[in-house]
Amino acid sequence: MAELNLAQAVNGALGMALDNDERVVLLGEDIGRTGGVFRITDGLRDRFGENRVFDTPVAESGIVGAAFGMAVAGMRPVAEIQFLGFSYPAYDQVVNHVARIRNRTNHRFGAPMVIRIPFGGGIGAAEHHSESTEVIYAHIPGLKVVVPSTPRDARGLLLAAIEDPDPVIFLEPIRLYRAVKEDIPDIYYTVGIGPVRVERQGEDITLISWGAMMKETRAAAGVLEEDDVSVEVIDVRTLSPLDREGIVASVQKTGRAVIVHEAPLTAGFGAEIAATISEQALYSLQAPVRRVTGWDTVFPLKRSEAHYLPSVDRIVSAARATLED
Amino acid sequence: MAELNLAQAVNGALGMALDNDERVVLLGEDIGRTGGVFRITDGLRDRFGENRVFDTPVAESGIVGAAFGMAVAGMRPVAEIQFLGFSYPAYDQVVNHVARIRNRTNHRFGAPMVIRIPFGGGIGAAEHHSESTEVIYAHIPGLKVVVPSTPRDARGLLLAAIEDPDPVIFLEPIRLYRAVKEDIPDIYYTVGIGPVRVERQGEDITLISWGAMMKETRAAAGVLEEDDVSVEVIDVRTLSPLDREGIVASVQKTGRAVIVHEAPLTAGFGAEIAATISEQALYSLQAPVRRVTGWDTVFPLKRSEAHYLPSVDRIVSAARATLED
Amino acid sequence: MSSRRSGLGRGLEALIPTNLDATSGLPTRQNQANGEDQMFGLINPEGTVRDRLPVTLEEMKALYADMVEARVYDTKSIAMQRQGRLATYAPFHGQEAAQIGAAAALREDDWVAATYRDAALNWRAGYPWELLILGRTGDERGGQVPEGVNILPPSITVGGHMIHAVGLAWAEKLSGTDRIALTSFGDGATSEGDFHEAMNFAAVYQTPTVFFCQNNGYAISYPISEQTRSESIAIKADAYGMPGVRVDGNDVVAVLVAVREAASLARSGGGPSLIEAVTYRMGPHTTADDPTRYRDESEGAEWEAKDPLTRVRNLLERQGAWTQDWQDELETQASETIEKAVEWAEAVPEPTFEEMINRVFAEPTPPLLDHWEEGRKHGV
Amino acid sequence: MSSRRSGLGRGLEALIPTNLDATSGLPTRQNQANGEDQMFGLINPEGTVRDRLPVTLEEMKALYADMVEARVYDTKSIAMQRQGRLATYAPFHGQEAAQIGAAAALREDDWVAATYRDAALNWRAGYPWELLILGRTGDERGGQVPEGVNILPPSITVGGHMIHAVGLAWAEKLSGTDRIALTSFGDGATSEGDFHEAMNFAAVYQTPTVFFCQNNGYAISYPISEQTRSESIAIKADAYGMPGVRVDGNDVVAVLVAVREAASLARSGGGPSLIEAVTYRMGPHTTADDPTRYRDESEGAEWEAKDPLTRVRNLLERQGAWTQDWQDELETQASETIEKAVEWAEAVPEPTFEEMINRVFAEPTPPLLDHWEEGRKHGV
Ligand SMILES: Cc1ncc(C[n+]2csc(CCOP(=O)(O)OP(=O)(O)O)c2C)c(N)n1
Ligand SMILES: Cc1ncc(C[n+]2csc(CCOP(=O)(O)OP(=O)(O)O)c2C)c(N)n1
Ligand SMILES: [Mg+2]
Ligand SMILES: [Mg+2]
Repeated sequence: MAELNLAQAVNGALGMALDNDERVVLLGEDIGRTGGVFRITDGLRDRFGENRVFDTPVAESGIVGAAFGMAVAGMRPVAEIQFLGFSYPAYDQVVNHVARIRNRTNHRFGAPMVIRIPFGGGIGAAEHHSESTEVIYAHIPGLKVVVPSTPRDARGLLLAAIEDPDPVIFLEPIRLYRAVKEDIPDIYYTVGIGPVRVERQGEDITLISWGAMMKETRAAAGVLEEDDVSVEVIDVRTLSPLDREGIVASVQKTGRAVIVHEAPLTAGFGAEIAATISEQALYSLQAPVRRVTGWDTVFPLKRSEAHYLPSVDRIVSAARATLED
Repeated sequence: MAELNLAQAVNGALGMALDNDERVVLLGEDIGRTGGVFRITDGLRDRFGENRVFDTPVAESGIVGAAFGMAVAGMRPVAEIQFLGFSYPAYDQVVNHVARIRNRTNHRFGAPMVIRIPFGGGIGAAEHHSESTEVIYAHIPGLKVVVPSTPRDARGLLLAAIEDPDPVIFLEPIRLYRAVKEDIPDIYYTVGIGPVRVERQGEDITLISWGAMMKETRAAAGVLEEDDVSVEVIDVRTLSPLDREGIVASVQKTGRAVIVHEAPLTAGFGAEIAATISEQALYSLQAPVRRVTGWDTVFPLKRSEAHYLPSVDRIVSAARATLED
Repeated sequence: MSSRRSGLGRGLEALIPTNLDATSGLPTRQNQANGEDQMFGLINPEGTVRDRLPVTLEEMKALYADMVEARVYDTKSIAMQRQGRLATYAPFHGQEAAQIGAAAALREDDWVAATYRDAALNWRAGYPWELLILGRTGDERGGQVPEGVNILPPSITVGGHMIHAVGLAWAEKLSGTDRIALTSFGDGATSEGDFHEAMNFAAVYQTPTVFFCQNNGYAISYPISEQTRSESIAIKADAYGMPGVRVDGNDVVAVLVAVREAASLARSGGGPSLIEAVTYRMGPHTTADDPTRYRDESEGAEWEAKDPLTRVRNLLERQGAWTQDWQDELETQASETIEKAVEWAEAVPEPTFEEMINRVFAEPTPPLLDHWEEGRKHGV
Repeated sequence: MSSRRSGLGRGLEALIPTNLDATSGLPTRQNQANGEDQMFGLINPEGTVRDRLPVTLEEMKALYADMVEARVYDTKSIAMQRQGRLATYAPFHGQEAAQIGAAAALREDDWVAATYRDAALNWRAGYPWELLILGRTGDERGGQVPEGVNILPPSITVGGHMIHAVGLAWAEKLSGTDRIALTSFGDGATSEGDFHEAMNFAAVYQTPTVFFCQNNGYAISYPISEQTRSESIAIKADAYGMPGVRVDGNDVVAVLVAVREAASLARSGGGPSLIEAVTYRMGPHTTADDPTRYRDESEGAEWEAKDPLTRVRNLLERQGAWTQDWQDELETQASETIEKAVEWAEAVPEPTFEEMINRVFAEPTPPLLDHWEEGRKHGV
């Protein structure tokens, strides 16, 4: 066991993958010499050399498209895009090619690749550095979308993603990179892509979230427990394929649910979860499913960040209203 | 009045806008000499000249980015992207620039522009020519997303979009371009962006759709009415800003809703509507809100299209199940 | 299935024409003007030769036979589309030399990433007619090339596939093989940002990639004269520090030589290069297009005089190596081949709902299994 | 607010240096090599001149004063970032000549679309320090330039903003004004596909756009030697059929002359051009970066000897036009200006939730009004 934060867990996983499978290569802007803007690939170029860890030109479409070609040829590229807001130039490659080659060739070729992308706000960053547009990937058939919120999951899910025969968008919550440490096995292990993680069991209400907002969601659960509310907390972890069963089972038990995410409300991924619950657990529902989310505004700059980010207070209020309904 | 199909209604609207406002210019691939692959801009270059209607290089990011610059400088560009599946190379320009300039400059600059995009399947087209990824735009703050399904709405909403001080993604259902004719006023008129259109009033169930699937939805309503079910049919028309009030009011009345769209189920825009209903009309609901949608598969080629597209039969079954619940 | 990959381009004793660059082995390019004189060519439109041809007569005949077969396929495809048996079709009439010449320069196991218009190129590189046709009926199984054939399905997006050939080649380089990747694309594709990123990545990482551009004068209706103000497409290679050459795209031997040299440069660690094959799309953009809306018919007549088949036929005839009988035989054989391929494709059972669900991922995920259940309930 | 747009670059009686091209008026470019000799320059690093300078002594002094003010801003910004008063800051130390020279060549009403590193350029073109600083505190209102100032907020995305300057210029051309647009970007940005599309559109439509690239040697940690294999960035202009020139980016007069000529070419209907200003980023990429991870300190020392301020100071001193007193005065004044601007920015009231809701669209939509209600309930 080792006490690691999320950044270290990911760094370790990348090192293990490079060690374990010579088909694995890393590519991305500034990931080599500097170890990336978040230092997630720190030391890997020194350890594995220039032919495993590539610095690339500033060209996201090129990074993803080249990684795609490598994957089709049998390698296992792990591409880094510096921030989710800079993944859009590569959106065409991801949607029209990466997600489709297996369908297009009826399994003759696949794209076993991972695109790692730091995402989310809360660090007062410049414009475009705080996006939570996970839904634009979760909607696309042929992609898996994974969002760890703990060091343990980060390592296990990343190694599972690298092993996966299909492409995985791997979203890393910036705000959690160095927020907490956790004792995790310092070995190669995988965590299955798909199942939600029930982080805390409860009877009265289910709080559902993923990524960095797990922090506020946990805190809200803590506040509610102080009032003797029994809270079930679910970390979705995998947005696609969505573990509908896991979510529905919990809400069938508690009868109440609040979904929390950082992305804007309208057509955020929370809508899918709320829709699923109302389709599959309507008769268990004792109150409307509430969503506590970012507003339908552009993610603001530092001075307005607090206006935007869903607060523990907003989650607690929504949960209380749900409990009272 | 004139009997026009949707393609003609749009063509007429573009001509009127060019006539009406000299700041309006059109640009896009093949829209000049050939009048576009769907002939929607037919005759406009001849009528208004090469300095109002521009053929462009095959470069979607360039088209949108250049239109954006023109809009910031005070023009009213209307860009055409040939198919929704080819809009992805411009996704970065749309999300990071077009949608944000007003926010970024606190109203000093805006982007009064329209991006017209044919979308949807059902014509046995080649890969990428049948996409319904409207949600990737509807989720983005700062964009309006409009989807007409009738000639009358097409003209009025397009003229409203061109007048709008903010950017509008205008999605034109390919399958409906020449499907039906309608008597519409052959003059300049606008239809407000926002409100849903209640196409048919009813008491027992609300069917909600937009774009080309309105055709199957109407047909399903017809089938149901034969069984003496009183069906309310809503054409959402504007996905963003979403007229939640209009939808909720209908479902509060009928207590039952089925949402129909061509896009894949997971995180499709139907999820937002279902989530909204379950948040705001839960206590009126007498049955789960069902979604009849495309599957979470890549939109297939011609021979498998029938396996993919939501059929009248699937809509009717879902409505019956909803009525029986 | 009739995958055709004969001897040409391999083990060929190259009689290097005089106007090749000493260092790269590639034809030289003069930057001055856009005229055809600045193009590398060996066979004149009339069928006379400018230089010694680095192919034997037998090879020449094989190239010709391939072009004939390709043209037969093209003609039949248009007819079939009219009968509603094929989805929209993009004819390559006029571009046979470019496509057959380029493919003939490749090795059997090289990668190819080409476009919707490149049926002849793909076929000559190993993509069976049967599967090309199956794809054009609107069936994903047309993209499932046999094991050992390293060709991606024809790219429908313009521009996106060039960088794939960079990644493919890069992987081969890293794996230590001497396999290369060729990407074929149109003049229009060079306007996309992805062209730029692909060219740059290839040059930066010195991947063994051949960029093969068929400049056929148009991106649908938009003429090359308006698409760019550069002197040529070949000159764009300078922006990436890679060799760029212009070749007469209607001269099958010139194309073969240029691509072969580019391929061997790539194969031997010399990195990528760009070849612009100047040609003309004689037909419409696709069967849905009406070219009279944007170009003069006189243009076509001019290019008719430069027909890629006729010039080789004239050349062969002058050598006593072409007869009308042989021509008839070639055409009959080609017709039969294509007809058999069509029959094969049309006999393929209808694709099922299950297959559609099953090919999204290596294993269907729970949401897809739910769909499968639901679809079956509704008899999909 | 102290928007600075003095006389330089306007009504200037240009003493055209001898190495300008007769047709375009632009400095000529030799394609042969990447060496500095192939760059257009007027003032040597030591402050001696290579040619007659097309500026008066007063203008020279004004350029110098602007560079001093910019450097003071830069130094203070770094300090303020350390104190937590500014968000991450991207220093331009070493690039003052490029930025001041380029901006000085513009007309007051020209459009500018530049980057996060271009504070000096933006300021000199009319963007008040106050608003630049307000932006760097993390406040969207910093992007609200005064009416009449046609400058877009500093672009944070790399590459996306160049095409905006094409659209802006295109609109002006269609409207019949003689306003031009200048876009400033880094070497790294030339790798993005959007660079290619912007250059191509500008050339195709002959928009009055000046592409101004500050090649400062790095895209964060990635050196220009690896970013591309082309001989220079200037040569990339050939791929678009537009003029491209390399200029000593640390020579304020050379930059001024080159950009002025490009601007007047554009203004008079001659279309776009590309200027590569070769310079060096003396500081880190941003205040969050540690350059020792990827470059040798000796490199910085070499460039220190080519400092853009020092050479002008030496030149002025030799002409008896520089004194330590004047220097002190400039620095004191600049300090005061910047400090006042900082005070102004820091006195701007906190932005409100309502403002955030209100600036998404011209009018808030119903969903936003719902948010407003809900937010107020929770005391946002
Ligand atoms: C990204 C993208 N944009 C637009 C289209 C529509 N489209 C199909 S072919 C074509 C023109 C391509 O011209 P060129 O590259 O010269 O190839 P050619 O058809 O002449 O062989 C266009 C614009 C597309 N398929 N993909
Ligand atoms: C689309 C995009 N990708 C990546 C980034 C992250 N990023 C910020 S600056 C930078 C390097 C840019 O280098 P250059 O263009 O040379 O400008 P410089 O910083 O040297 O002035 C990168 C990669 C970004 N801002 N936008
Ligand atoms: Mg073409
Ligand atoms: Mg740089």
